[in-house]
Amino acid sequence: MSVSGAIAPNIQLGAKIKVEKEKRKRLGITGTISAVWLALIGLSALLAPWLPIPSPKQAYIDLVQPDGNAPFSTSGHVLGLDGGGHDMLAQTIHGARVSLQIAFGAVMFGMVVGGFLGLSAGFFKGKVDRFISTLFDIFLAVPALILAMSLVAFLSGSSAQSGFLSIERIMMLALGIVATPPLGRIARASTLTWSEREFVMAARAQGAKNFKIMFIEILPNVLPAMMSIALLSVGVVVVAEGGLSLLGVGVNFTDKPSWGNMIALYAQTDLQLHPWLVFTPIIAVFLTVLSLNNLGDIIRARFDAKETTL
Amino acid sequence: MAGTGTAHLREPGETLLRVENLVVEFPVGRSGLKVNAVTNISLDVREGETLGLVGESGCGKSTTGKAIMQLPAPTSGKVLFGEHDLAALKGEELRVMRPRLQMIFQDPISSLNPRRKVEDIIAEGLNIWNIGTEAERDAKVNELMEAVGLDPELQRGKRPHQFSGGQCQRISIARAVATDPKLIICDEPVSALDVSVQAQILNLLEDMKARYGLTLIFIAHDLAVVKNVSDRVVVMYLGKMCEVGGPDDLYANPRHPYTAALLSAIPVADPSVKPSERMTLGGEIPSPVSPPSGCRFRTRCPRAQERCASEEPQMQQIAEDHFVACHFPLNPGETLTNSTEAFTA
Amino acid sequence: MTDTMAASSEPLIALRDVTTYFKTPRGLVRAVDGVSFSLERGKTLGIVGESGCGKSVLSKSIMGLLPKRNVVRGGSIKFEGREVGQAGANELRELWGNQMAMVFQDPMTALNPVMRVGNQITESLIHNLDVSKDFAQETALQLLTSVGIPEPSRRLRQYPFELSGGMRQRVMIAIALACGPKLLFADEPTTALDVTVQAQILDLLDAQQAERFMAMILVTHDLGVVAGRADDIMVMYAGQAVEKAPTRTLFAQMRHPYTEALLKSIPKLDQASHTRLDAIGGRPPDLVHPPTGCRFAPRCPYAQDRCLQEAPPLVSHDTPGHEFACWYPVGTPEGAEALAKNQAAGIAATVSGGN
Amino acid sequence: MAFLMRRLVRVITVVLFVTFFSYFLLNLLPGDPVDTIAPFATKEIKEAIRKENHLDRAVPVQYWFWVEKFVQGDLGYNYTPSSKNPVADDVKSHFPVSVQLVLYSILLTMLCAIPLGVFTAYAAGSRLDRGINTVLFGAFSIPDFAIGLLLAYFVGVKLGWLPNGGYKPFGSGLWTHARTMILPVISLAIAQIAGFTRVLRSDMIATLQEDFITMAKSKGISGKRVLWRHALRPSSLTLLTVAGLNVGALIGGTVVIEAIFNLPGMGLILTSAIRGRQFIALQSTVAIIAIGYVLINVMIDLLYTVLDPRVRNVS
Repeated sequence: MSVSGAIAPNIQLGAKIKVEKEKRKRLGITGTISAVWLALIGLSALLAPWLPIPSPKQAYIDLVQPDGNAPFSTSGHVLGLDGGGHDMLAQTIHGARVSLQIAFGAVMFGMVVGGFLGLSAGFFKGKVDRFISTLFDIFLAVPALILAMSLVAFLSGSSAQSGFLSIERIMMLALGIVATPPLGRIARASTLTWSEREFVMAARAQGAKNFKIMFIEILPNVLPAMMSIALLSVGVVVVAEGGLSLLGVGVNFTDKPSWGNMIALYAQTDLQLHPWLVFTPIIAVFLTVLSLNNLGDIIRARFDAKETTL
Repeated sequence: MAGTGTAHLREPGETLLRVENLVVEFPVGRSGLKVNAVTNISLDVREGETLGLVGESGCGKSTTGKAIMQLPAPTSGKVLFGEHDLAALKGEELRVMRPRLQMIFQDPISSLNPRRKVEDIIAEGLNIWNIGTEAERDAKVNELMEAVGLDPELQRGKRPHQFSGGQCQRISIARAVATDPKLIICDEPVSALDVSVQAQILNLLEDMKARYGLTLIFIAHDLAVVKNVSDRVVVMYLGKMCEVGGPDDLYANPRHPYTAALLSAIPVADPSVKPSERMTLGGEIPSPVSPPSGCRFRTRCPRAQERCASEEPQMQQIAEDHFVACHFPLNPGETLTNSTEAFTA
Repeated sequence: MTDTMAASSEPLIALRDVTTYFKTPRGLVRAVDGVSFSLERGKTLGIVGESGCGKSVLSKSIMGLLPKRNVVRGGSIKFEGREVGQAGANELRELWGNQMAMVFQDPMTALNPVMRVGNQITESLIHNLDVSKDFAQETALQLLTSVGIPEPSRRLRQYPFELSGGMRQRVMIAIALACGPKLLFADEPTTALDVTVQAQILDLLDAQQAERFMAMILVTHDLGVVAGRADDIMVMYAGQAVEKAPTRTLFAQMRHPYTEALLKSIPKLDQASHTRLDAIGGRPPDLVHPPTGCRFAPRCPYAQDRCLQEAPPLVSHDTPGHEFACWYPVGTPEGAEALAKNQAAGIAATVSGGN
Repeated sequence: MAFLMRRLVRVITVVLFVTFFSYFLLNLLPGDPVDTIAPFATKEIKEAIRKENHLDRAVPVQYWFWVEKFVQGDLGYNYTPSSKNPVADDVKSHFPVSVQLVLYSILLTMLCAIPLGVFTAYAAGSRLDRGINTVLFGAFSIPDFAIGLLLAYFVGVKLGWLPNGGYKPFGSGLWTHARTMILPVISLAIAQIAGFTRVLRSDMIATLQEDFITMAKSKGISGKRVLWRHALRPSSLTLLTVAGLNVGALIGGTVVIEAIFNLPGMGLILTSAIRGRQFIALQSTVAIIAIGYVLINVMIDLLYTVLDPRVRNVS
């Protein structure tokens, strides 16, 4: 999967399957495992500096063989060391910190901006809708990863001197901008169907103001659809960060490890001899994306987010 | 039918609501064509009266109801409510009028917000207008729930999906009554319900009307239902009025061919009435994008003459409190003969 | 379906104790729970009931059109003497189209939106009767003409969305009639239509039935629709038949309190306006846990203790062919006594109040 | 057809907006754009570059000149300390590689996803369906580059069956060409197959519950005909919408996969333009990709109108 397109296929999954999938009250086994994994990885990322793990910059160079081979598992280094003697567990956890920070930041940005724009477009229709939809179309006319790449390039170019934005913030902003149109379109489509409902007319007949109708009546109904897509988008951004790193755009490994730049670096240097180094961050990405997709599916099934057919 | 005119309107002083020459048009995509949903409808309601609006789908009855509510505002025409012309009001001026007119919708599911509790739904108007203290509002919600036959203790905190269709309509009625409106527009409030529940809701509406001193506009496609609740009935066809009158006279002696055809098409729960012997109207309702000239019913009317195509019939009085817009109205007691000529006309 | 006529010929279709249950997470939904009837060629059976009473499920169940998963079917269905109650799709496919056919409720959803009307009519001809394309085309044209569609040759090339609701329903009837079925199920064929169009469609069904000497099962919620058109009527409530009789008998001497209540709760044209309606209180039971006794008892103005404990069987009493399932039937001394007793006790079940 | 014309007009406006917007961004960069493009160059060369790209004019004028050149096939230059290469030359040689990659992937996706989707919908709820679904759900969650790296390691390095990098054109023999394309195409297609199958499956399941399917069955036609003639076409409409949105993902994926398998495609031009801060080259390349992307979407719209008669007449 990769950037925005991946959002689309999942939209309908499970949504219409009513044969056996009655609304599940609880998460189920897979849902629980997903939630546990996300909690685990999220918490360790959040608490990384205080966890009893070595700093990712710490190089146990004496443990690395003269031929550049690092032992896979040594006491105290559960996931082994890389060629530079860095502890892989520490790398992965600190990598999660960077990758997840970017992903959540970007999706938050997309949710807020896209949600607001989509809600406005779907609610006011007419000119407002045409303007906002065209804006979305413009951003959607460039494949997401390429848009992200160009945005990162422009943004890092413009903040090169000022240093106002760190590379993580730039990534967050760039990927956030990329995530905005798809989330906005979901919000718009969902708002369009919900504002057709008669309770909206009833609220208006009661004398409710637009603001109240938008945020009290419609938003709570639109949110579940957006939430499930947002969860998918977090996964998509995690993957996008990886993809950008592989293209040489993004956070620098020597500054801070991220899942993306770990994959990119080890894929270049260690794929043939120490594939485990490549697979460790890949597995982390995979499990995280899998869990996010699974939870997204569960939310969607529960709220029957059929109206998000775009 | 398909006629215009205001002959049937009563003195302005007598009525609570007076609608004059209401027109509602919608554009068809960007083609420049327009749907003539409602063309020159005039009607009025006295205080405490129930006005029935009846017709088949596409006759503009619901659109008329919504246009009175200014949801959305009509293309042209006057909606006089008290001394205000609602159609001329904008923004805040219109908004303050809102609590005095309310609406009950057809679809019990769609008309309640699934994510809100029943108590919040009913209290919405009270909260918006800040009526009373919190305790008073609470008490009002309890009172309303009891009035519509719901148990406030058990059901206040539930959400709409936990209720049946009939119960949802009860909630809608409670919500509509909450702000003490003068007028309630009921837009097909029972057509989504089963017959046994339909009777419950119709009885409830009568009770509520008496209890809260309401005036109703009752929109439905079911003639028998409309007759049951109304003091005056307007029959509509393709965006125009056909016939206006008191229900007993209008149903006993329909003067407009369309009303007669409509009445004869209703299946009667009596095996001795043979359906084959009754008059069946041919064809279907023409497109409201290009309605027929003159009388809009002429393409299906067994009595249509050349004059019907060229000249639009005006609303004229034909008996006491009985008005018809037709060049060749039926005589009292006269029945329509089955004619297939109109089918192809 | 009546005993008097059974002697003349073998029934076209005979059901005995047919059940259809749906497995859901909440439990087994007893949508159809023990229905029996038989029907001869050329006759019309009206099945009447409110939504959720199992009337629509019944016709799909007889046709074998329900999905296999999570559906439990029981009882015997004999079509021309052949047992098809448990037949699989392959066996039923021989019957579908040329023996029995169905007209669905909503012509909007029952026609394939992306297929031309003509192809939808001809395909069953081509695949069931193995006729040539040209012949099928010619037959389709005749069918459209016979169901009263103007400009039939143009309509053949159109898509369903280009037709009005009434036209779509006519097309659906043409499809159902294409292979000359012996039995036609019409499942609420006019519910989605306007009254004036409804009358046209019902007349059309009547005419076609007479012309082809078909048997027809007309499913509806409206007693008025079947009153003038069905030979026999079966009233269903909560998955069961509560009363069954020749049409005239049923209307002349209603025995089951539900049938009576159903008729009385409908506003009538000849009543003066503001006539208070006799509403049935409450609502239909949950079919996962139906009441133990008579299923209508909790809402019935005649109900006594016995009704709550013991389910009455559907049997004929004084009039042959008139069956009903009630301990205290309407219009009998027992019934009148039970009603009087309840009224005296102030248990008026026909209230307009809360459900 | 009017619908399509409107669509086309909209597409052109959108592309113009996109390019203008990116041009505008370029000018928002602090400092002299020429310094960014060619920091190594002498004053004279910088002036020449400025003239060549009309960077001394107002932004809209610059943009107009760029559009004028672009439609004539002049995509600007890549400036290096030693030379300046026309971007158009690179595009000419690299474009076919990316197009092949995208086309093969779409082909493979459709070949696998349609039968799989129809089958799993038909057998919905069965053990086999659930098994396939679980595998697909997993496959859907693996990033395309991860599949690429896994394949490169296991098939390319461990087994040594196929080259784990490099490109041979079609002209050098079918098998030689295919050997270099198999792994990249599979890497791109797996997630697409998973996504499409699941969309088609859930849509088919929904369609199979529609009245018109029951109606078709009740006509007595064969189950196969019901499935393929009646259910597939209405179900494939969502698939098309999704396909349109997914082309973007596919193109993005192509760029990454090209980097992993060392394929000389558009991705290579893009990355080198970004690394070398060649903003004009970047602008042109992005414009080409956007146009390609948007054109594919127009084609999908066209297909949509073929499959769904309702769209044709609703104007």
